[in-house]
Amino acid sequence: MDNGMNRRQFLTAAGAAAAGATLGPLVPGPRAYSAEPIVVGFVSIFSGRVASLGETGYRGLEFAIDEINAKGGLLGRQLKAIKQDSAGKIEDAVRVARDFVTRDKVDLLMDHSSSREAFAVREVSRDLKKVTMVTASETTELTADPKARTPYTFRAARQTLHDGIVGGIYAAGVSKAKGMTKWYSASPDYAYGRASTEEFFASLKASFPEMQIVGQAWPKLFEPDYTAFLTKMLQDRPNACYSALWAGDLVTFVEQGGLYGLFDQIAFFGINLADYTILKALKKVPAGMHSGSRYLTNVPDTSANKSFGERYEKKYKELPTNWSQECYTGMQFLAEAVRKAGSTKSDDLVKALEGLTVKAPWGVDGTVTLRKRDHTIVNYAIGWGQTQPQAPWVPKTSSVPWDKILAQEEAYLKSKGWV
Amino acid sequence: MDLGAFAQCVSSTLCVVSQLTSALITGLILFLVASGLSLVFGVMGILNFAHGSLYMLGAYLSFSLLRLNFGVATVAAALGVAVIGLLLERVFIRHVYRAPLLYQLLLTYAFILVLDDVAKLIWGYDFVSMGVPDAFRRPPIFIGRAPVPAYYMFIIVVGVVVAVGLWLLLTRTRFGRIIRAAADNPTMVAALGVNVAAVSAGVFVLGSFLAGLGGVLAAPVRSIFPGMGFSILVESFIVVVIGGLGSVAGAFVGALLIGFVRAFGSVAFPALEEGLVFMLMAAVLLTRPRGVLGVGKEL
Amino acid sequence: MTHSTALRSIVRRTEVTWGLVAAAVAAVLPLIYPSTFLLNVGPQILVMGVFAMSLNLMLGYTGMVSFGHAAYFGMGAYTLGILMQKTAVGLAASLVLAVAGAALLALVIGFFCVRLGTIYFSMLTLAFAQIVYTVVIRATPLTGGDQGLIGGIPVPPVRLGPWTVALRSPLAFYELTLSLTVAAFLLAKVLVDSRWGLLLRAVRDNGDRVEFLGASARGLRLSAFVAAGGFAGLAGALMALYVGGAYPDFVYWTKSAEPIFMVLIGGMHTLLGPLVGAAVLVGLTAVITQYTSLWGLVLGAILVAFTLFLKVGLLDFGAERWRSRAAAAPGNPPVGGVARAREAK
Amino acid sequence: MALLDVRGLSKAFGAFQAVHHVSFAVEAGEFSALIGPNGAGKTTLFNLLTGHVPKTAGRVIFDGADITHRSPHDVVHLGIGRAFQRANVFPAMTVLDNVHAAVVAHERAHRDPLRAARRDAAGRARALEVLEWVHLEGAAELPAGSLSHGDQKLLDIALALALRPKLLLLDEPTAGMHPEERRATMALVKRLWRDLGMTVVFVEHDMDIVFTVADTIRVLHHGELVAEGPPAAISTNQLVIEAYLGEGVL
Repeated sequence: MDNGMNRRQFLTAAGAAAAGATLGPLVPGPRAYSAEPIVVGFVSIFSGRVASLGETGYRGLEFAIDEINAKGGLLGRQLKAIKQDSAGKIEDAVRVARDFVTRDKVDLLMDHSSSREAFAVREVSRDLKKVTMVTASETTELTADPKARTPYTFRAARQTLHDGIVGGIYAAGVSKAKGMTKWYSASPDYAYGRASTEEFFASLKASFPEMQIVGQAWPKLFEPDYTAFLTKMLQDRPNACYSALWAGDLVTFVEQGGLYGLFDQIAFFGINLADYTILKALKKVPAGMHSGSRYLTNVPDTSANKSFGERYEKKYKELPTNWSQECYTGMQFLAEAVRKAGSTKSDDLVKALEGLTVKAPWGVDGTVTLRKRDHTIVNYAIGWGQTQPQAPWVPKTSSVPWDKILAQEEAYLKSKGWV
Repeated sequence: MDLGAFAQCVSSTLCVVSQLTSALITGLILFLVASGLSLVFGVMGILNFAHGSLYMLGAYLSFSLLRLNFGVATVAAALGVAVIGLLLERVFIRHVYRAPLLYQLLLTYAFILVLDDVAKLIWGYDFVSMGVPDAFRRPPIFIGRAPVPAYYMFIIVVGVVVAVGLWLLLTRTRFGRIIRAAADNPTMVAALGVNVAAVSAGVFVLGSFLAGLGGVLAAPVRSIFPGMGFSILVESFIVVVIGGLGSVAGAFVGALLIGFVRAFGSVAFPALEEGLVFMLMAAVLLTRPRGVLGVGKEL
Repeated sequence: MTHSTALRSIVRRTEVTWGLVAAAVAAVLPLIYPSTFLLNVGPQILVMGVFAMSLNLMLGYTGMVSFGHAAYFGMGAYTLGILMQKTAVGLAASLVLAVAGAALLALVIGFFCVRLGTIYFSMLTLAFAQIVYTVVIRATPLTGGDQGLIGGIPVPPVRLGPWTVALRSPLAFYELTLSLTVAAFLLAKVLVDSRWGLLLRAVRDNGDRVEFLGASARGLRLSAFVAAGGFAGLAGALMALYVGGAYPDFVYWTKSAEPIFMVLIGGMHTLLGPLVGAAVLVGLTAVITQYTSLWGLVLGAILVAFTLFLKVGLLDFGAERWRSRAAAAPGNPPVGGVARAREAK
Repeated sequence: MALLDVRGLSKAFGAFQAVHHVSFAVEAGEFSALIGPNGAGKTTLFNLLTGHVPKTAGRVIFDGADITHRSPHDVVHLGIGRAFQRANVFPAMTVLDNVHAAVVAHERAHRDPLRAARRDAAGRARALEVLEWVHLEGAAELPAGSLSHGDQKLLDIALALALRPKLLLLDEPTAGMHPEERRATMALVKRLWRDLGMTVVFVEHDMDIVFTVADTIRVLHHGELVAEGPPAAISTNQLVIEAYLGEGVL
């Protein structure tokens, strides 16, 4: 990957010059000439603590691209993805995004980095006017806060607010049934952990006003030892505990909590529990825990979703993670937009993407939509249910119709002054 | 600031006992790692950034040796890390004894980068969880009304035994006396005909064994992933500074102090906990630079 | 004149010419040959170069090893970010205030740190930097908490004679960063070559003796700490412009470690050394990560080889290579002094 | 009028009386020796005079001004220069830079960080002149660390001379030299004392040198001033002989 003028740029430039010089505006630019692939630049973290974010996410993108190329690619051109590790450093994520756009002349950017880098990469998308599909950052502000929005950025990753709303309504149902009024929380002490907990409890309170928060633990992100928080929670004797811990931290918490027999006395609601990497890592998945579905082949319980899981597992010898399917879904949006716009120019793509609905295994009725107002995904399947110690781990899940989710979302955004 | 909760906790024996045990657990694991760091710095004057990676390797090795029974796996894994420590010392670190401090840091920082990627290659990029061995999968033991999981009692017992063992080694044995002398004045010890190179290797191996043991004890209850040694490295530095540079007794006091601040701090100042530890470190440095016990190296 | 000292004084006297030649080439290059490497990686190298150079004012010139230099880098980034996002203060004023804010923070923290020596000084700078990190994360209304200052930094176009320049464009930002780096380098060069700089080097060699010459070693150390903090603030402000925001990562201790390694690789006896070290470290990472995510293994191996074989900074010509064996310093034959005194009895 | 007037000076490290109620006066122009067995408190006395070690009791008047509680920097600026038992120089800097640093510190020129060192013609000329006094001008561009032990001692003295001291305190200027070099160094110091019209107090163990060059001798023993006077009186003083030969030998 040398820099500066490479073969690809030469061809495009030559094609454009030839078209411009001889045939004038009649011929639609270089599109007809160039058999160059459409390139997607994938920005993420492939090393260190959250390496699985980049690794499993890239597989989801690769899986989608192979499917599309098998059916003749887009506009007669093959799709290609390139990736580079930002090593979790913000200035590196910005540099990688800039390199992709200016050096490798990518047509599309997929920003699969953690929330801080996502905000930084978005500035690159704004400056260099390149359509960017965010597929990892779940922070509500990324799209809900009008002052922070950028025209060329879209989000195919789930949003903590939607998960919180469904989780709150589900937990209200369970709490009413079992009279669980005393609630506790143990979430990581950073933006995602605090937002997810606040949104879950707001929704729970709306549906079950009798609930009250008896205590909250805020371990630091990547806390190795939860004993101090666990013993404190045991003393406050809550009925139920919500947690937004994820990946390794959630496994450590469940493992250490199990030693204290915590989950026999307290109902546990882990929003990030139902993800195959975690279920695989936990030696013995405790039965009866309540979990929101990150990605499960039975949420939604459709043949399209089941076949997606099976085909992915056949190719990569492991089930997809939530990150893989978010990248897969993100690519569906980009592909459909290119087909609809008939070009890869940013402004055409933005018009095509706004309000776009595509077929995707993650869709509640088999389709998902990119809302025009805030460029974020809606109508994706969110299910809550109880765990069992063996596959399919969360057999039965219940969800909430999207019109109810959207109504409650509107109320919450108004309370935040974002609408 | 949640002083109400703090007052309420201190008044109830249940809260005090359980916070005390959790302080002991975090403190003792931290002591194992920090004592190794302090010993290596005290005797050899080497600030070993890669000490956290040795803790990580201890966890990974015990995860791989899971098939053997837990006791054998524990010792084997810790010895494995000791051997790795010997290799690092004999092949690389021995060349930087007289290098300026910063070149030692650069070398050991490079070890972190290499060892984290090696762990990623061998055990995969994703976190793995070992789970508590079946021997300890039983209801927690109750002290007063406070539940203390069986495995944590095991950690406390092993931690205390190792601490006492280390203290006896340093004060009662010839090797211990040579180590303490070398810590004070390596040139004089060399003049007395002691093979300082062998002592340094021995100390580094002992330090690595301790870090490995810390990793082994922590493995069953913490998720294991490449780079897990990073956070305990910073905490070990704090412990070594608070306890007194180069002093193992200081490391014991410093580790338990951090354990208490973590346990009771999370009750009293839930939001400040991260900064709290560093404020304690700054306070010790400004008032008693040679550590709480005042036994740190005079520099 | 022994071979090594001759070399070192040549490098030290000519580093300005070398620096300006390199800067001139770097300034013209992207105009004639559009290399994206220069426009994208260039600013990152320059920013980290100024940051490493600022640390070297303490490390190489005054013998102070700070483990918490990122506190002032971050202070510069947040000062510029907050000013330009939430107030009408312009770019130039924000840059100046960023430097001033960082220098002020360095004065407050430095006042405590310079009272301690060697390893205790290093540990105290680390402790204070982490306290600043905790404050940044907790002061959400001002700093955006652990999410950072989001929403981008509005940089209005600047009128430069006939042209209006949009500073956000890669080329304009590259040239701005380059010119500020050259300015910082020249100012730092004046400082280290000044009489004040001479006494800094005396403090590095033997702080006690300086006390006996009637100058306060602690006062000199504090002044070096504040100057280094100011330059670090400039680097932080430029980084904020580069990423379009300020983030807690800029104050975390890993960001304090980076300039230390850049100074070690580039060389600590000149001001150009840290800039070369930044180019090597940032450049290498940018290239290696293009080919493998195991960049840690590759970069780590290179650093191990560097430490064990080169044993001295790239630009540290003639500097004493530390010997792995404690070879006794050779007995030096008397050169002048006493021998001559005997004749002149 | 005495240049230096020391009254009842004491220093106790816990119970140990390092310096006990020492009083003496140094006349301007003196070239006096301070002798006494090791551990008699000679170096501690010097540290007390320059204020680098806090005094337990006593007062020090220098050139008519009470400098008892003045900070070490001020004391040095008032005109007391010091050279050390172990050569205390700036090894990595050139010999010229060493002395130039002393000149800069003395003139408080470092307060202005913009004035270039290299172009400080006056300062460098002054430094070169001081180097010529100690015959080290030939080694001007050498790093101080590469000088021989004897030359480093001379550079140490040069650093003190650069401060234009009225009173020069030399702590064993000839320590670690062989006899031939010692005599030459002491002769050089005496010539400088004469040419520059200074007052010198030096600590010395070689009695041949002490009794040939010193015009006054003061003897410290167990932190107390046991004798003071011209060489002739001191050589026959019973207390001095006891101090050196150890009590109860006779």
